[in-house]
Amino acid sequence: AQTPKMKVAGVHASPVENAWNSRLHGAMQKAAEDGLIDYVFSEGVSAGDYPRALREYAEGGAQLIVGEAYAVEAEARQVAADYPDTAFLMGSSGEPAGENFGTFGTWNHEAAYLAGMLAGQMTKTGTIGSVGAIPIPEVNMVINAFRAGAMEVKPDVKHLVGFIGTFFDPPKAREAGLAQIDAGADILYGERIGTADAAKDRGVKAVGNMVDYTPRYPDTVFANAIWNFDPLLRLAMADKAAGTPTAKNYTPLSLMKQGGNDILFVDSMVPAEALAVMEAKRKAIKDGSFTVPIDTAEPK
Amino acid sequence: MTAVLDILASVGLWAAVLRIATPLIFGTLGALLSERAGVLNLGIEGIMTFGAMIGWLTVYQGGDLWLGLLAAASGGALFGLLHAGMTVSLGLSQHVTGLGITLFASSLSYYVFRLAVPVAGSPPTIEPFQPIAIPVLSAIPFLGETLFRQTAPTYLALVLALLLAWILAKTPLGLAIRLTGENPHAAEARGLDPIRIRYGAVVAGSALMGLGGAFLTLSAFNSFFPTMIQGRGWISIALVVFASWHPGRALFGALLFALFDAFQLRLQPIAGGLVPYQVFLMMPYLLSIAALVVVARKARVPQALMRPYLRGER
Amino acid sequence: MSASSAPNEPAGATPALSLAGITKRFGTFAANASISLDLAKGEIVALLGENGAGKTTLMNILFGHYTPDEGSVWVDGRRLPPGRPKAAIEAGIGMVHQHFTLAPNLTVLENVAAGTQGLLSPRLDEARVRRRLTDLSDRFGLAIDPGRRVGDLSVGEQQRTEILKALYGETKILVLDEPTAVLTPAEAEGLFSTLRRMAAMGLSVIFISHKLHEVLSAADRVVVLRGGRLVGERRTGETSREELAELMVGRRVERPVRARSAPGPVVLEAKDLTLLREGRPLVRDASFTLRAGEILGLIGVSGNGQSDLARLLFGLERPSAGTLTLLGRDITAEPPRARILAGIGRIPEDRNRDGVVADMNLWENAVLERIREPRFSRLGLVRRKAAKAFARHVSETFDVRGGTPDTRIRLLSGGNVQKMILGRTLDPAPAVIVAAQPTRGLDEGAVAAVQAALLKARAAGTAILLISEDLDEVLQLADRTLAIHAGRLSDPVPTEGLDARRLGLMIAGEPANAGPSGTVSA
Amino acid sequence: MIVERRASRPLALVLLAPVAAIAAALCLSGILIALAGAPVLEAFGRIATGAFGSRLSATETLLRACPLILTGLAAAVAFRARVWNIGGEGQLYLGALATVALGFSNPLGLPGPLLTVLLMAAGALAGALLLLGPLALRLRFGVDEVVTTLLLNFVVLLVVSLMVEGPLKDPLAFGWPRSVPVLADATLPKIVARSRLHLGLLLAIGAALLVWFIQSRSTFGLESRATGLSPEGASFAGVPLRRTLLKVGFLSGGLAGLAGAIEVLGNRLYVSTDLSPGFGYAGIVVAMLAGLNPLGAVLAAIFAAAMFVGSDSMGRALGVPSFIADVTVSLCLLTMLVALFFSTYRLRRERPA
Ligand SMILES: Nc1ncnc2c1ncn2[C@@H]1O[C@H](COP(=O)(O)OP(=O)(O)OP(=O)(O)O)[C@@H](O)[C@H]1O
Ligand SMILES: Nc1ncnc2c1ncn2[C@@H]1O[C@H](COP(=O)(O)OP(=O)(O)OP(=O)(O)O)[C@@H](O)[C@H]1O
Ligand SMILES: [Mg+2]
Ligand SMILES: [Mg+2]
Repeated sequence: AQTPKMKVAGVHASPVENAWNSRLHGAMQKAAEDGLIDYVFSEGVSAGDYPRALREYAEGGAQLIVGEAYAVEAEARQVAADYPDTAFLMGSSGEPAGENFGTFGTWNHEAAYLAGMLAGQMTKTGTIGSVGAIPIPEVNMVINAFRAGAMEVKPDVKHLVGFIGTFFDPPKAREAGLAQIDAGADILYGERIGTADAAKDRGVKAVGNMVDYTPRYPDTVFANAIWNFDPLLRLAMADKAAGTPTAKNYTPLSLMKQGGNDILFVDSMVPAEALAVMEAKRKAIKDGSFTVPIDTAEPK
Repeated sequence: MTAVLDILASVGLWAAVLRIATPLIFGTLGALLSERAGVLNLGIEGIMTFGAMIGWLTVYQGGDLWLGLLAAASGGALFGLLHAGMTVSLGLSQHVTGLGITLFASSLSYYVFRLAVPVAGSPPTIEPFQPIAIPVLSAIPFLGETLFRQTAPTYLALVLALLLAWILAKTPLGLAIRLTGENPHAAEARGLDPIRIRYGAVVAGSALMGLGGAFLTLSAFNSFFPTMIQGRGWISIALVVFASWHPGRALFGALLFALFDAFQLRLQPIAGGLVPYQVFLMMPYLLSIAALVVVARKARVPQALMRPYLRGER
Repeated sequence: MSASSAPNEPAGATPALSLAGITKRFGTFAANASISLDLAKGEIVALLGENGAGKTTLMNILFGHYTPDEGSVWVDGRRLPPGRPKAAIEAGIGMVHQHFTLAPNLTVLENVAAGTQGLLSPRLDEARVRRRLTDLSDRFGLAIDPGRRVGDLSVGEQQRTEILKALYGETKILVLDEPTAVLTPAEAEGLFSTLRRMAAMGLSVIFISHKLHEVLSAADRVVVLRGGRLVGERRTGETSREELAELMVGRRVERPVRARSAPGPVVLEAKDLTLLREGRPLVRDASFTLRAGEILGLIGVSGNGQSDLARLLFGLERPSAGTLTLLGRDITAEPPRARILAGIGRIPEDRNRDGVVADMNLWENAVLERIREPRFSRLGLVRRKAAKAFARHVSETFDVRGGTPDTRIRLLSGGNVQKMILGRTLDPAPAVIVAAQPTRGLDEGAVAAVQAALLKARAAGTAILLISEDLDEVLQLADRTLAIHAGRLSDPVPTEGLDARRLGLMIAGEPANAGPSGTVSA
Repeated sequence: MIVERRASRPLALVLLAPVAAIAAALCLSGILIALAGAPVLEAFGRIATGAFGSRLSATETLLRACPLILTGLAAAVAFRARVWNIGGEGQLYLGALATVALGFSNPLGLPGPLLTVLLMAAGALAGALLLLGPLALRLRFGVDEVVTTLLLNFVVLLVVSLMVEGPLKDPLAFGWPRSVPVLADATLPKIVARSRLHLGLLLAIGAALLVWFIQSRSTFGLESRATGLSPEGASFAGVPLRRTLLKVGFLSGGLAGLAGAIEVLGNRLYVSTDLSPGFGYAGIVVAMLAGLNPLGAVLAAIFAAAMFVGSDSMGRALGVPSFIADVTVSLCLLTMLVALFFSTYRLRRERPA
């Protein structure tokens, strides 16, 4: 007999086109296609409405609720406390809480580091740039890792940083990218979507973040610092099914050795020697002999 | 200091200025046209959103880019018709109606978008307008690289600004529009139909607003996504005031604002936030308020702005 | 048709203009009821009638501002489509509106040119407009600089602009709605001689006026409206002022007459009051005294500062110089409510705009100007019972009909509104009443009631300043009369022995005792 | 076709107009719901249960109504006196900002309830002062306040952004741009267990009663109404226009500022740039729906909140995109505007003679 499917709800603060949300959304859609879960979701849920959406799903019998607690840390924990039968898996910068409030961080800094290594070897001007949303730890972390990776292979590399002040404004990210190209950058790390458009306009190269942007910008995006939500989701589902407490930090599943993040690149666009250096480091990260430092300070 | 000068001397900055200014030029011209006839259209933010959505959707469904612009203009015009119906025919409060239309048009855009485009991982794209290097002119150093390597809608915006300036200042139609905005009773006494003129101005103005939105999805970017107008409509309302209702000055104001923005983005990587970016973003609003104070004393505001005109009332 | 100036037309010739059976209702109220009227080529017709008789409405229908409910307009035998000013203009009708229809921010040229050229033509032909303007100025002596901003023009120049606008097209019929209301008698005479010249060139003219002497001297024919109906039509040569007056009001006019009285001590004294607006003097060095138990009449052509003087006395504006003393107390700087408390009762010129808040109730309007007095409020809260009782009392005493204290004022008729205003002012009787145009636009019954109330207050010792454009009213009520011209007051003269002609001279700024029959002194 | 004021307003018409408006709005959004492939009638049912069907939904509806009542009052008070305050959103944010700025610490050691009251007063004052600027510009220079109050909304939002990324930034928020929270002592208590509904709702209703009393019973109410209906008439009657308008502005801005203070103290505890999903603008909707009546504003706010919360929940349940909630609310506004118009005016076809 078939086990009943688990009821999973996604509560997205942004529209699900937003790269980060799309990773969560995609992973849950995939699980639904695999016949493992029933997936329902809300998007564009503002902070004021967020706790209500959580509660409605909890009251509606969702067994696992996936979302983001960043803007509503206290309220989300309160909701979890009120609905002990539901597991919560929340993107958060905070700690797990109670019995059922699990958290995760978006750690694709390892992939960003590797991308930085490629960028450092490939830049001709010696200047690279990163365009981020706003300087929160998760954003800072990848940008710092990207720079660190570049610096490892090219210690004198110049790294520009721009923040667009909002999480979703591609035209603005594009302008920020163009500004960096004007300032000499020839490889852009697009923490935010829109950055690669600038690179495409000016015929320089770009690195994507979180999602695989190569199909969208062929010939421009040569590498992506991918983040996979699947391992986190699958573990949380397993925990919930097995009745193990879900109030834990799922972040380690984001690590490369767990398959949580990785670099995705286009062979033909990357020089072989650069690739070799990067691949060596990738192996070191996977086998644990190298740890990419975590630096959440605001990059300057 | 030299860094600042470098930025100001860079081609990229000035090219960006035109690009950032384009949606504002469309929006400002649209709002200006409608206000010149005496109707404030606070529906602009929503109308731009709808234009961005419907223009993009048209192209996404296989339409030509120009068809997309046409769809955006028509969509804007339809909301303009709604605004005119409520404020010109019925004389309802212009700002309340306008805010209602903003709320309606933007939420409707998101809704229709979500229905029409199944949720995908990253926003689906279209092939946007490409920059056109105008032969000969684009070879001029500096000027050619900034002014003459833009996409078609940017050229369209510049042409429209000049055209509207011409129409308002030099043609009988422009005079009729101005007279209607100053005193609709006087217009009627000259055998003009203030109601039709207001309808025309609001509908045409809203079409321009729709184009401004579409620029964002068909040229500045290649996807639509909610909240993408990001207050550009409100900035346009401010710029109209700043420009004291002159298309030429509106063009200047839009470029000035875009210069702030482009400059600020370029200053950030080197200055690292000596001045918080919010201060730059506040400038257009504060300058507009200041401009209003100056302008109000000169009574340059169209005198019948926001005054409903109902036939046969006195 | 008057033989003097209108060319003789063969009987049955098509009239230049013909109004046929025009009816126009606003709601249930008929502003025009089956009015028919013809105008011959080169003829000057005057339209006469009291305020609200429907004159402007009729002209608005003729020009296409309003669509008639019944009836039609014909020009040269062709029917005009209703409700289309453009069609009227194209048919050769030009109209000078009672309230100017000008855009102050535009130039004279722009105001005139608007609507005269095809909306789709790529360029406004300014040269053509200029040529036409020069041509018109030459022909009719209406010179004006086309480049000037209309907002910077004087009232007379603005009117000239209006006339140029009306004449701009191939105008065959000129309509002027109260063109002389803002002119002095001399200026008015100038205008009429222009009109006669135009008529001699074949232009047909309809003008509206309240002034009988103007009508008699300038027009060939007079048409009288009353209550929306055409009640009479006379050749000017074959009628008299008395007949026209009677036609206008519908019956022999019998108004209260003032009894002799001995004025008491000085109650109100104005000394050198001056009011400047944007540097322009509106009232200059106005001085007068007002005694208990007398009525002082103030006459003048509108626009000469009487409204501004009233605003100074009402406390709506501070004088730039001068003092105002009430019962020995300097009230120059006192705001309206302090003045009311000190004993000034006020009747505004425009009762619908200033006198009341049309969308508030009768009781609220009755007490609004005294709401802060303990009689009507306590601790910032309105004493509704007392207020309503007061409103009821006013309504009963002054015969305010058509509503209870809870009725919206908008629903009351003009006369009843005026009686309410008078009633709230007179309870209790103040030391001084400043009454601006207190009977303007009222029907005859209401006029008599208002006048009687004023005379009664006078008898009780109240001092009254009566500002009126109705010279007969002033002759009838005032003990002394003074005139205001260009912001300056003349010396007051006893009304005994004055006549309308003398008052006319005073209005024009000439001293009353300089006339040939000048036997009176101040 | 000409517009004509009705000679009288039959009661049936006055009562029927809002009902017709809501019906029309629901019909229109029904079409959109059907386009999404959802059963329309069931959707309407879900809207109702989503708004009031359970303790959760009812308390959430009332929670959302709370700031709307206050911003609705702010708009109603101002519009009554023809002060076109479009700046409710900015006033709300400034009120919230002031509350947090003064309420994250308690250097004087004030007792909690007193602190709460003072913080609400501070929030209200901040909102009030923000409206006085545009009003002063109007009175001094004749600058129309529609545009100035609108523009200030964006300025204030940027100020908030600046503060929450700068001086007021919460060091414990992991870089997330939001302010430090107000002291727990100062927060408003919840009034329904296991819900987010807080005392602010009762305060908002109290404010509505107070405003109603002021407007209908006080000399200031009478004078401000007169000012709005006819500035000329009011000033002839000696109503000090400037002072009255300033008082109206103070009250209106204060109410909007109070909305921000209460939202912080009762619900959110800190301020961020997403504190309000447009409560200030929605307040204008509420005021119009209420016909500018203060007590009506309570009902209209609850109605608008219910429409939003109900539609939101319906969208979740039936897979209709959640944007339907805003579509429905805005449709209600537009249809209501038209309906109110037709209860006062009518269109008359001009008889082609
Ligand atoms: N648009 C309108 N709506 C409602 N009532 C109107 C309108 N226009 C005129 N009336 C009413 O019709 C009547 C006639 O007005 P009209 O302006 O024709 O008078 P008039 O004879 O020109 O008076 P006056 O000498 O004061 O100019 C008045 O009672 C007026 O209130
Ligand atoms: N139109 C009304 N609608 C509702 N209640 C009313 C109305 N008029 C008066 N009342 C109520 O009637 C009661 C007494 O009326 P009101 O306060 O007007 O008396 P008052 O004349 O002011 O008395 P006092 O001299 O004691 O102040 C109050 O409770 C008041 O609220
Ligand atoms: Mg008239
Ligand atoms: Mg009482």
